[in-house]
Amino acid sequence: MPTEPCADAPEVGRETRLQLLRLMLLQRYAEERIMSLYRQGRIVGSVYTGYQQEAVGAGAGLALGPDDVALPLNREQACHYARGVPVAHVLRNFLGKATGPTFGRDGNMHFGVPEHGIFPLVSMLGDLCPVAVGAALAFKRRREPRVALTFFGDGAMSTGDVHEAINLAAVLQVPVVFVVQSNQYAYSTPTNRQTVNTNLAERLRGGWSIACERVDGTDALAVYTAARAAIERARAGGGPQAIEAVTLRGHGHAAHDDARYVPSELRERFQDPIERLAARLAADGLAPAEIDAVRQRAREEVAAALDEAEAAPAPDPATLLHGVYADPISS
Amino acid sequence: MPTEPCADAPEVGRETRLQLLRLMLLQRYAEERIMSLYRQGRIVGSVYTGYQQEAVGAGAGLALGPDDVALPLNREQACHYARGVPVAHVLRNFLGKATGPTFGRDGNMHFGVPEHGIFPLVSMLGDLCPVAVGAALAFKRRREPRVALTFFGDGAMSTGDVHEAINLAAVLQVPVVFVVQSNQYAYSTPTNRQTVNTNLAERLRGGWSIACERVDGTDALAVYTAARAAIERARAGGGPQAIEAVTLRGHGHAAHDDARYVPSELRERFQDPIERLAARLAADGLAPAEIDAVRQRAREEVAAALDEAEAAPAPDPATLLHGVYADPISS
Amino acid sequence: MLYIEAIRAALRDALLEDERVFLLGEDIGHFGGAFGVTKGLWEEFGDERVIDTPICEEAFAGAAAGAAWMGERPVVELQFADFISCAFDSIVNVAAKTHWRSGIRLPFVIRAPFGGGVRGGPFHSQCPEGWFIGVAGLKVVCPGSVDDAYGLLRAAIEDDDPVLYFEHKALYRRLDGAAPDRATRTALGKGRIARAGSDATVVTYGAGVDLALRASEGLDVEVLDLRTVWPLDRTLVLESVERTSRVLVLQEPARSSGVAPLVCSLVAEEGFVHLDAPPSIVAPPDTPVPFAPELEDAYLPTPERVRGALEELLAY
Amino acid sequence: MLYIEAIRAALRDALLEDERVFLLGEDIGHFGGAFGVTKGLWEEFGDERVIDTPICEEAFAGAAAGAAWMGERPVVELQFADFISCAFDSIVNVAAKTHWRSGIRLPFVIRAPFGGGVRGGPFHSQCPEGWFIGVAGLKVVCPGSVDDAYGLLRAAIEDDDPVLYFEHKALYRRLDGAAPDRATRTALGKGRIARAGSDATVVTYGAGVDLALRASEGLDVEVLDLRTVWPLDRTLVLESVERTSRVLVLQEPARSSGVAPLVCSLVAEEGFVHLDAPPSIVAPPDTPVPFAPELEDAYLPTPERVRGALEELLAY
Ligand SMILES: Cc1ncc(C[n+]2csc(CCOP(=O)(O)OP(=O)(O)O)c2C)c(N)n1
Ligand SMILES: Cc1ncc(C[n+]2csc(CCOP(=O)(O)OP(=O)(O)O)c2C)c(N)n1
Ligand SMILES: [Mg+2]
Ligand SMILES: [Mg+2]
Repeated sequence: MPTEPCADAPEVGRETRLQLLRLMLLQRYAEERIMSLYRQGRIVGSVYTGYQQEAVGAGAGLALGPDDVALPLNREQACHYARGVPVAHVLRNFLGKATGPTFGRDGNMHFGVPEHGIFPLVSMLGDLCPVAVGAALAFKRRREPRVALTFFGDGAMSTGDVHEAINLAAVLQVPVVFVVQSNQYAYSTPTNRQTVNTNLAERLRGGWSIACERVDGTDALAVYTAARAAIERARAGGGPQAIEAVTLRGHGHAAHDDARYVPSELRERFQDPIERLAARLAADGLAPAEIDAVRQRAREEVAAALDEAEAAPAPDPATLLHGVYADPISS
Repeated sequence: MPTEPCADAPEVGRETRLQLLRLMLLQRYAEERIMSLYRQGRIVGSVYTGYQQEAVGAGAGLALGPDDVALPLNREQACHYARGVPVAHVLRNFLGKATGPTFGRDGNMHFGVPEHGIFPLVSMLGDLCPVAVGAALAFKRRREPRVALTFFGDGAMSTGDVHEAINLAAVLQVPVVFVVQSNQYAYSTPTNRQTVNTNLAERLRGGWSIACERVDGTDALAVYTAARAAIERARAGGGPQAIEAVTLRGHGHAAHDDARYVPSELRERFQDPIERLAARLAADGLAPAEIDAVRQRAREEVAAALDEAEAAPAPDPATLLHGVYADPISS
Repeated sequence: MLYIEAIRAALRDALLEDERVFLLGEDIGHFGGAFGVTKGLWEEFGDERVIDTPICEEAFAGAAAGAAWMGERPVVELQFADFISCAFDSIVNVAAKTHWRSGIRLPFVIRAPFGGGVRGGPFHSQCPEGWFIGVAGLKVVCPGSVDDAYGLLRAAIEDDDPVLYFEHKALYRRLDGAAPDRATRTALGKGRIARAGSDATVVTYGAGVDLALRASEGLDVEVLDLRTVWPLDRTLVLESVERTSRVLVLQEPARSSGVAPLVCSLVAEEGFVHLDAPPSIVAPPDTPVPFAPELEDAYLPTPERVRGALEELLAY
Repeated sequence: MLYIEAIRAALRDALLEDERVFLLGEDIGHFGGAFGVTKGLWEEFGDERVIDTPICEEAFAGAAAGAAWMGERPVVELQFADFISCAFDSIVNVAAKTHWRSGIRLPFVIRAPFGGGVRGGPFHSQCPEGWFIGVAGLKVVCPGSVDDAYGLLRAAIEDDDPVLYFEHKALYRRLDGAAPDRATRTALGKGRIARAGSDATVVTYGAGVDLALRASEGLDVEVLDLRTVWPLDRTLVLESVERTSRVLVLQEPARSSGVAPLVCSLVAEEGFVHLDAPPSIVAPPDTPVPFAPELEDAYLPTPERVRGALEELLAY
């Protein structure tokens, strides 16, 4: 099947389209490098990518305002880039560097970037949702026109934390946006073994009484448009909002998982979000060379970032006890 | 407003109606005695009643078959009676007696009766729901035509445990029945501060894709009929079922709470389930004297049970360590 | 002023002095909380400072962290400390680890009414502080006096780390004292000598302080009130044991849980040369907390049991 | 046979021999589990014996309790032991307390892959066993050998109490040994002398056993493998210390958590007169588990660190 361009979204200008493309490419290329470093043993532990889900983090991240805050997960590296996090900073974390966002204390996308309004991923699925609600509660109490946005997967929706958080948000009517990464699988478990109704937007509306639009998660313009609308509704006092972005996890759960359990028929139903946006830009009349230039610049940005990250110092074991407490107790 | 009889339910025979009346009366009279013992300081700690919610425990409990199991809470004393638990056994628990169901180790309705297929209440709201699902899973695995039935309140529905349990039950399609005690309050918190949509049956259908009938919880015949249908659907392989029984908590949350926060307009909307069933029986043609006789026998049963319970021995502190483990480790 | 009133006063003063402070919990608004701790605060401060929540301990503990991230200073009330098990995950993984792994401060407090003696049975009497001993990133305090009920809560709210504040239900109306000054702060991480003495050291906290003082009347025994049970005030304990050469740890959690194992291990490891007798522990047996008075009275430490153990220790 | 294979063999044999046994967890069916422990079992035993669940640790732990109530013997897999925090409430309140307060037996097992050395960082490396030390009604086991990986799991499944079975991720493919006999059972609550010796006692378990044996080569040091960390095999520890007069506790949880505080306090309280030196503890510092190799290697106990501490202890 030929690549189907993103549906046109006239309200999304060319600048934004190009920016979305760039954000997705940064994630794509950074993850390519990460995977190869992992295979070489230069990144240790395990590695999760958001391959072919890049539109979701990019679209939702870019729809946020500068004072909004985000709580992204592993699949949403592009959300970090949308918030202005340098690629090198992300890579420093994968590489366990002292000057990375966790000072080498955690790996992967398990980090926050306080200066960009990003809270660190906590692995326990669901744990970030209550945190997002609390941040939104702070905005509401202080009458600040700010929004907290977080993500959870089809799998995480089965956790108590997600339920409690959404219900709490709905009762308190706080400006929080939940983006559901509905990527057909939680690890090896297909969504229909995770929940009876795999239309999660329907579930969210029916069970928690929050607005939830279901969008094509491989269409960056659609995600961006829906996220923007949700964010602005939340900002305007409309209470919590949700979006279900339907995608397919392009890689296995983590680097070790070949995802053999994903049937090829299913794979065929999902297209690459980057190519879809590129096709849209081409249909818009952008010259192929211009698109190639965007790709090229992103590739160069990642390459330079990797050099920078690899040059960063390793953490000093003597610092291990630093920062366990913000106010250390002397004894 | 004069008492409105229970809606007629032709499929519920007179024996069953009388039995429902008896069960509700046992709870009512037992709780009256419990409250007065509490005020006298002869029951210690705190005391929760199911005043004016008796129809729910009675109706759901009586609808169970002998091999089914139940996991009732504080408000469903009548469910214990429906399962054949002697009133004296219940009272021995409130009185902290050695021969009570917890050997004096726990109070209130916080007890199980293994020989009657009843699991002990765990105070942490929601905790029993997963246990019920697991019991039902055992039945399904073994192809036994048995059902597990449990209860949760409008308040407990906000907990992660309830969400996780219902979703798990729905995915595994196990024979479990959830009875929602929708009694307008969780402690001092009205249901509309607990959740946006106070029609919990709608939420359960929309969010968790399980069948849920909403019934008048002051109508014992309606509860019984709905519970029976749900139980038999579950037994027949229809997967998890729910019922929302709409009532009003007649007393405060516990004995110390005067529930001043319940507006009198709300009180007026709910009638007494016992009087409603008595009115139905009267309308059916049962002589007042016969109804009085049921009341009288229940009162006597409770009085005799209290004598029996009070005569039971107090626990011996030397036994404190017994039974911490089923297989104790000798060391 | 009663212990419970000191807690309320601390909340009120913090609400008055600092806009960033707000309260979050079940039935704490118009109802004033299950134990009445927040009585009157909703009337005085309104819906945005005293916020009733649905029943979702994990979510509102996490929400407190989120608000703290945004610079607020929320104070969460658990209806009973027992329900801290429901918020356990968020406390040990979000609250405890965030600063260490990101530099983000999460200044919030979880208030948890704990302890037995109120005939609450296994689910309304627990002392869960032991679960958090050793959890890096958390601070755990247990006021054992009216002054500390106030001073520790004020200090906890002003602290930049997440603090678990365990308030003893049985002390609410048992301890009475002068109203603490508004400036009272009890430094986190610092215990105090509740009574100086030279023949032995009793290390305790919470309801144990009053109990130890009563049980040791007439003896020349030093009573330490840890105040903060995690991280431990190691110096206080070790210096006292160095002087007295004998130590008894008194706690309300069961023998093998709680604070006693850590304190004992600290004294054994670092104070060994000073010890003239084995460390002694007075604590309930390893069972859940029983309901019936006959059982609970046998379970909990009593002045007689503490006295007996002290006399044995002194006679060693 | 590898440690991981011994676990799989124990599951398989239990499934074969006892209809009541079934497995419950995330991705344990066709995928064979995050670490491949259950590989092949779904193919062999089918959907009703090897059951994939949604992501809901609290619910499936509770469901295991419910099935156990009905006479089944479920074995739950947590994907990582770290996620036990999500099931904490059900474990400490339902699993632990039910028999004591009702006489109902809840024979089920929670398997939890724990421990560091795999560059898992703070959320995929934790040793959470300490949270359950002292929780009356639970049993907690940590196999430190291929034989015990099999024998403890079989015994845990046959036991009438809820058992937490912590299997060390770093041992999965590191420990190799003869295939345990199908009749192998490791009694719960009983440790073993992994190597006899007379100059000091090392108390350890899990990955510590192999580490202690390596670190103490050439020394006349007794190494105890606790196997069951709760309830403790007090007799084994105390008898050994009585013989050796010196004790070192080696554990992977951070210093102030885990098992060491309890073991130390036990030795100090009851073995005091036999001690010729202060008890020594080798454990990581009180921080979360770090990710970067430079940090994790500094954090975890190593043979050198254990050796150093042992030599100090022997020289005391
Ligand atoms: C509470 C909890 N249980 C289990 C895990 C292990 N785990 C990590 S990711 C994952 C699957 C998540 O699926 P989903 O939420 O759909 O997100 P996706 O990976 O598809 O983006 C699992 C089971 C975890 N991190 N937290
Ligand atoms: C997890 C948890 N949080 C708080 C409590 C304290 N508590 C006991 S009952 C109750 C209200 C329950 O409301 P609901 O579920 O509607 O049941 P009802 O009392 O109305 O029957 C609360 C908050 C608890 N038992 N468990
Ligand atoms: Mg998914
Ligand atoms: Mg209610």
